[in-house]
Amino acid sequence: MQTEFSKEQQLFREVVARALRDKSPTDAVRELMASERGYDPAVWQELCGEVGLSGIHIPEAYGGAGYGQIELGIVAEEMGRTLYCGPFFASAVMAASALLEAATDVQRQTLLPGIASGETIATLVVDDLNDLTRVGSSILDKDGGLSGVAPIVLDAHVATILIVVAGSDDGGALYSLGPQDGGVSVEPLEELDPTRKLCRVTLDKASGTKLGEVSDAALNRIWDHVSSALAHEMIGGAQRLLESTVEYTLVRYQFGRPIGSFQALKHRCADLLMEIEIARALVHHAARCLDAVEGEPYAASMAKAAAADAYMSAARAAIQLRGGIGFTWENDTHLWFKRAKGSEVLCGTPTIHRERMMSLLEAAS
Amino acid sequence: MQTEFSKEQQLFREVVARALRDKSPTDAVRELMASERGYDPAVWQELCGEVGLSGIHIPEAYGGAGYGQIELGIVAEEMGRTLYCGPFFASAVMAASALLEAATDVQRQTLLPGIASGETIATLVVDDLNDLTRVGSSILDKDGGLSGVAPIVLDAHVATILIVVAGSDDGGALYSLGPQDGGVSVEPLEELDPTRKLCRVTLDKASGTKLGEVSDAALNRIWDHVSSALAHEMIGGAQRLLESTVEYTLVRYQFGRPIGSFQALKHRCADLLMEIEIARALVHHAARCLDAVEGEPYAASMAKAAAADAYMSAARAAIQLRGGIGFTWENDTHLWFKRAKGSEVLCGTPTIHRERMMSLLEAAS
Amino acid sequence: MTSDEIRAEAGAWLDEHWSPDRPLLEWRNLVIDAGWAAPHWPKEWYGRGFTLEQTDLVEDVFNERGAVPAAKIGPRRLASETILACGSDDQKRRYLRPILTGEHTWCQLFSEPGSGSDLAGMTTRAELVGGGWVLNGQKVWNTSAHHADFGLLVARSNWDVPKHQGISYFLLDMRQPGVEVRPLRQMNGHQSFNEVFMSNAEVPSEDLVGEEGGGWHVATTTLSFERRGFGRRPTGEGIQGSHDGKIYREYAEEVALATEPYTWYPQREGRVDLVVPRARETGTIQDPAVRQEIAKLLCLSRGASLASAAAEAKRKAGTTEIIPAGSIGKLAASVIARQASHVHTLISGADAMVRGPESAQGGVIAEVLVSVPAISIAGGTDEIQRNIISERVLGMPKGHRADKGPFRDIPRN
Amino acid sequence: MTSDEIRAEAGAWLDEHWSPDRPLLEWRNLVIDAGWAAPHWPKEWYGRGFTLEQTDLVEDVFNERGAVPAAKIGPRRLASETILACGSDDQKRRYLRPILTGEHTWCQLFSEPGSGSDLAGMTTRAELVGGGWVLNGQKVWNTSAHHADFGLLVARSNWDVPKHQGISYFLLDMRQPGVEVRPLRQMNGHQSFNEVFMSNAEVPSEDLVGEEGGGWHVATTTLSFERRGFGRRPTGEGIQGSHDGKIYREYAEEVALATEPYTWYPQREGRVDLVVPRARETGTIQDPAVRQEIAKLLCLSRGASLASAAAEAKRKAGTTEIIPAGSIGKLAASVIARQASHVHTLISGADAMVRGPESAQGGVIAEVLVSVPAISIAGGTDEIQRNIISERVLGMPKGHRADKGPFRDIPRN
Repeated sequence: MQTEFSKEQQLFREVVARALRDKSPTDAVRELMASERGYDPAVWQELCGEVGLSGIHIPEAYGGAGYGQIELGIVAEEMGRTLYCGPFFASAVMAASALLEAATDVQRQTLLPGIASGETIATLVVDDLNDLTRVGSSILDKDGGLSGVAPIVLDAHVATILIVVAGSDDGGALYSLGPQDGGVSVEPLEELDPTRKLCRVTLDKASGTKLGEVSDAALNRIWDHVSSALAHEMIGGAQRLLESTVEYTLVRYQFGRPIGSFQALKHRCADLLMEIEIARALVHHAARCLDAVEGEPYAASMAKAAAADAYMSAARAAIQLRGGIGFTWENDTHLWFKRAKGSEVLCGTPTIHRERMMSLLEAAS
Repeated sequence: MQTEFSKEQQLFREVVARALRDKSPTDAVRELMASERGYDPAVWQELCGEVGLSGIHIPEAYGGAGYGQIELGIVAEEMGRTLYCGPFFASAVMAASALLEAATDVQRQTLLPGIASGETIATLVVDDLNDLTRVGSSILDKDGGLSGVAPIVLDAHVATILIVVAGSDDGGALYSLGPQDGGVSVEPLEELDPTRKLCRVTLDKASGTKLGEVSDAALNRIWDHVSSALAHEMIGGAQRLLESTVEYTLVRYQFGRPIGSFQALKHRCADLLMEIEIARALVHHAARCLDAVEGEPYAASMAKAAAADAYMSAARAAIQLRGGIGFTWENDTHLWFKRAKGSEVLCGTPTIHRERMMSLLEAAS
Repeated sequence: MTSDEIRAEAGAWLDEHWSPDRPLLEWRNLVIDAGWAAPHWPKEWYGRGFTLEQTDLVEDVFNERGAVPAAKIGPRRLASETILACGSDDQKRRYLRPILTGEHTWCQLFSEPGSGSDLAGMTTRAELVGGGWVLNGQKVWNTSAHHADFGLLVARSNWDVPKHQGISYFLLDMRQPGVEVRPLRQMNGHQSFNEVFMSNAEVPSEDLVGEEGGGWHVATTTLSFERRGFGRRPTGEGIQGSHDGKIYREYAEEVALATEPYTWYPQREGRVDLVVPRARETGTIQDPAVRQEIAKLLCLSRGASLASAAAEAKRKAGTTEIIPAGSIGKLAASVIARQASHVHTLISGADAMVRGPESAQGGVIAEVLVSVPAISIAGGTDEIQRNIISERVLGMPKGHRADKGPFRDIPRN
Repeated sequence: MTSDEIRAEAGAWLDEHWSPDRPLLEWRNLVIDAGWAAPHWPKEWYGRGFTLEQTDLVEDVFNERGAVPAAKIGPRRLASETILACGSDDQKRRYLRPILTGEHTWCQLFSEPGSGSDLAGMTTRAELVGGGWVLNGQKVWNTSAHHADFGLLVARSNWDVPKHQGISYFLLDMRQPGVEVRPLRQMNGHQSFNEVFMSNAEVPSEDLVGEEGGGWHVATTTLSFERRGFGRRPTGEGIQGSHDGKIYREYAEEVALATEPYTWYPQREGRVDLVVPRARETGTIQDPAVRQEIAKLLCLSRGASLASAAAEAKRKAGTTEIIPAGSIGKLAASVIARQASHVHTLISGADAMVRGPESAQGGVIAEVLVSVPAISIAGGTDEIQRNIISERVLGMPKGHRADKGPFRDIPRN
């Protein structure tokens, strides 16, 4: 199992970081978060088509670059740093992970190349974003069609294809649907974190294409992959907040001295650094475990729980140490705060992941 | 319901505090904790007989002073401050509470006057000190006698009478036994907190006197009363630690200044003060609720949980802020630390009490 | 006077004079002249020399009868109390009555972008030019400034003395070209505050409060009224809604304007009241891990309110103990709000990603999640409260001060 | 030399010379003369100029063959490395060999009751009287001092210069009337340390290390070896127990004496390894509230060890980044130990009141509960670590220093 980044991976990170610094500056984030679409198609095509980000972890046989979760994590981490706005997580992470785990080879060959190139924007439609293994509580394949409600779906308003997990009498399965198909309704929601767009998807006897069966084990693997990528995104954001916050304390003077010279603030930053270092180690470890198919069976849940807590710690400190200015709309800090809060609960709160950790630990014993 | 201490109660507190300052100085604590008996019979007789502490909450009809949980709490709080060593908690709190809730009037008239005067030293023998309502898992009244093991019993080695909660086919009941009776074995344990002596009590077909039935509701009331008194004891200890710790930071110099001028230490003490103030308010509230038989049904559990957490916070800070010296045997801090740790788990950890809170909250809704 | 006498006299006066058909201004002038507008003020200034408790009785009587009280809401109350305490007779004559009638609204112009926790580090410049003062600089966090007629302003008039000694306190006419007010939006979307820019704004010399260089003392007077809750929350709210008529509509508008900035304040405190109902509604009250967090919250919240009541009782009983209630309560409010936000997050799970009218509790929960960061900053950060508690209550020494000597030489942004 | 060559040469030498029947002292002198005792030392001082990694290979070969190594355990290692780095040739000649043979044991005499976190604030007095030094004062936390032959001592020789400049470093003969050693008991019952009292203790001038007034530099050298783990943990432990014979018994005694103070160290780290087994044994692993706390602990513990491995990998790769591993790891160890202690408390419940052989895990759990407070103090408190992290890693400014100028004038206890 890999224990450090290879030279090639470090180089790749630099390329990704540079692209995102260029293409996703904070004023672009502010513009996109205020827009209905929520992303810039030109930037999307550039990042996916030219830089190749959305296919990085997709096997070459399906039109991707054939790398793994480590490289996907690098992309997600750098996107989290810059708060990149776009359907990457919905399409390349959530939908692609589901297809890779549960679609037939023919379906993967049909669907993944478009996701890899960015021409297809897919998203994953599930009953419960708290627990990806919970299938059959709402969306069901019965009476000749798919019916049910997915209360929260990422980026469905711009998706060109919906990948649906539905229950049936024969167990869970994966389906594809067009968003304009009959019986499909997509309503935008108001987001707490406006940099990640959400919709409600309602299906009423919609006729989807069945892509394959999805077992509980497959659902758990999908959950692991999604959690690992999200944890990377979060740790990138947390690190950015730590850096900008420390920087602020060095230039902000109160009582005749930089506020970064007050011991209370220094110690808070030191604790935060420690929390982030620990979480980051778990995050990188999770991707390595997934790629190597070894290590703790609960590595991804450790990563998601630790990264979410660290990101929220960073977000709280980032506002607090800026004082009033940190609470204003004008200051950028709240953009990361809201991303942190939204990510904390997406695909399982830290509490849910800690419970999952223990279940997996006991199941393995 | 009372919301503040009356003048009389404040006066009573001063009397108790003075008596304990005189009779329970730290060198006496150190001497007694190293002894097998663990208490000084002369001091015990003085505090119980002359000052009347052990009967303060026992009705006059049973030889007590007829006050309530508020006054008992005052005694416990001041005992916690000075780490008084003696069977007060075992006899006047645990055993007396059980008798008051579950013994017949005749039995109360027989047994309580001795406890009130301190001539009788009683203790409560139960299956599980984590959960006082758990009856029948070990000690049972069957086959013509009491049999079973109470893994931890306070001060049984000096008790003149054992008050036993036992299960039977007809439900739980209270019994009395002499420690020298046939079938009764009392073995001393090594205590983490040597200021509170513990034993294991094993019963093998011992013939006890049945004192009365004990319902689940009665067991919950016993648990409430015991928790309230223990919470008072803890908050007294926590306050003492806060005071002594702040004092230390004012006289200890490092880097050319009193360590109490370092912001990290100041803020830690401020947080600790806040935690103790909140816990103390809950502790005093619990006694008032019990005396008035109104307020939250879970007031005692709030008090026990908050006081235990505050005491441990104070104990950790007390050692940490003293540095190495605080970790030595010679320094007195560890005596309170160990009392804090022992009390944290006696009659339910904070986690257990928080769960109990929610059960009582939901049961009342 | 006994309580009963006060209630009887106020009642009798209202019986005689109160009528919802009077225009608001006329009615309030009557109230003022009769000494019921601010009974705790001295007799020479519209009052009766009552204690605050006696004044509360009068308010109760007004409330019970549905009689509209004098204008007391918002920063205008800080203005009137400060002017009464520290102003010149001329200032009292010109400003007190229009405050009580509601004709003038006020705002507070204290904080600056460069002086938050360190309020006395302000750099707005006051210069004496000819016979009057010329002001240049920027203020921030100014509630109600967008509609205020006047502002309570502190500015630096002397840069060559230690920082607390070079500050002067002014009454600023907001309706002048040199004053520009811009709304300031917070991260929760509300615009409760403003920024105020002064470019050669003018204050006549008779609107300096106290001495030149004596403004810090006056400012602490204003702050002490603020801490005691003057003007923070509206009074007479009970009257609104329950009555009809023009005077009520006028009054309701006044109240609405003054309270609008505060609508999200309950959310920044965490909405502890919604936790158990939400947990029941979602079924998460059955989850033992969530139950632990709810129980911790209930202990904190209940304990803090009991502690604050106990401190208040001690204060009333005239204790000599140092009562740390203010700062401890403020610090506890931060801890409680954070824990409440945490618990609301656990309860909502993925639904916490959604805000707006269709989301949990009509958007209130989402507003909690993006409002609680303010509780540990506004009105003195947690860090400042911990300094106060450790120094004033626990007696721990102040740290080294880097801001002694002439203000000019103090490092600053 | 390649790894294989080193292994081959050491192996060949052992084939020829190693025999468990030799007396320990004779054997070690052989090892020293052959350059195998401390191969990373220079050739002129018993070594071979090896790197530390090459030296590890030699140790491996000794271990594999069951050959007793040179004496390296405990503070003697700090002494030999310090003397080699900073001592005079005369000191090296007199002290290095008896350390390697095990004839001399050493202790470290740095901390004082009045100088803990502020190590450089020491007040043990060194005065030059006639041709030698006279020492007066008290040291504390001195592991092994009760059986040590010599001590590494820092003391103040000049009170009129800033505090770091007035310190001198001495090699103290512990076997003299002016030195009294008293055992110091900790709250967990162990006696791992001593107090050392010096009343006119004497040090000949040739046992001053470095210059008078240059002792702080030498002390930081010792501390850097301590941080790098020299002497902290015994080496060659694998040999004990598995072999019989006099030389092994002698060696085992030496190891036991040196390691005795450290038997509770795993407990002060919280015994994370016992958490899941204990939770299974007690059934508390089924309790969702306990599961949450266990999971938090596992994340912390696993994350910290991964982070430390990642930092080590970067260091080996020769990064120019500031690697915060030491202080972060130390701070994390405190957090982990506290959480472990908390979890052990939840798991044990009321049973946590009992200690001793009949209690949980033969008393180990109880020892955890009363030992973890040491982890956040010993070797630099959490507060000191946070200072280091914020200043050296995050680049935040140092606070005001109140201990500048002549030491004589610095406020102290």
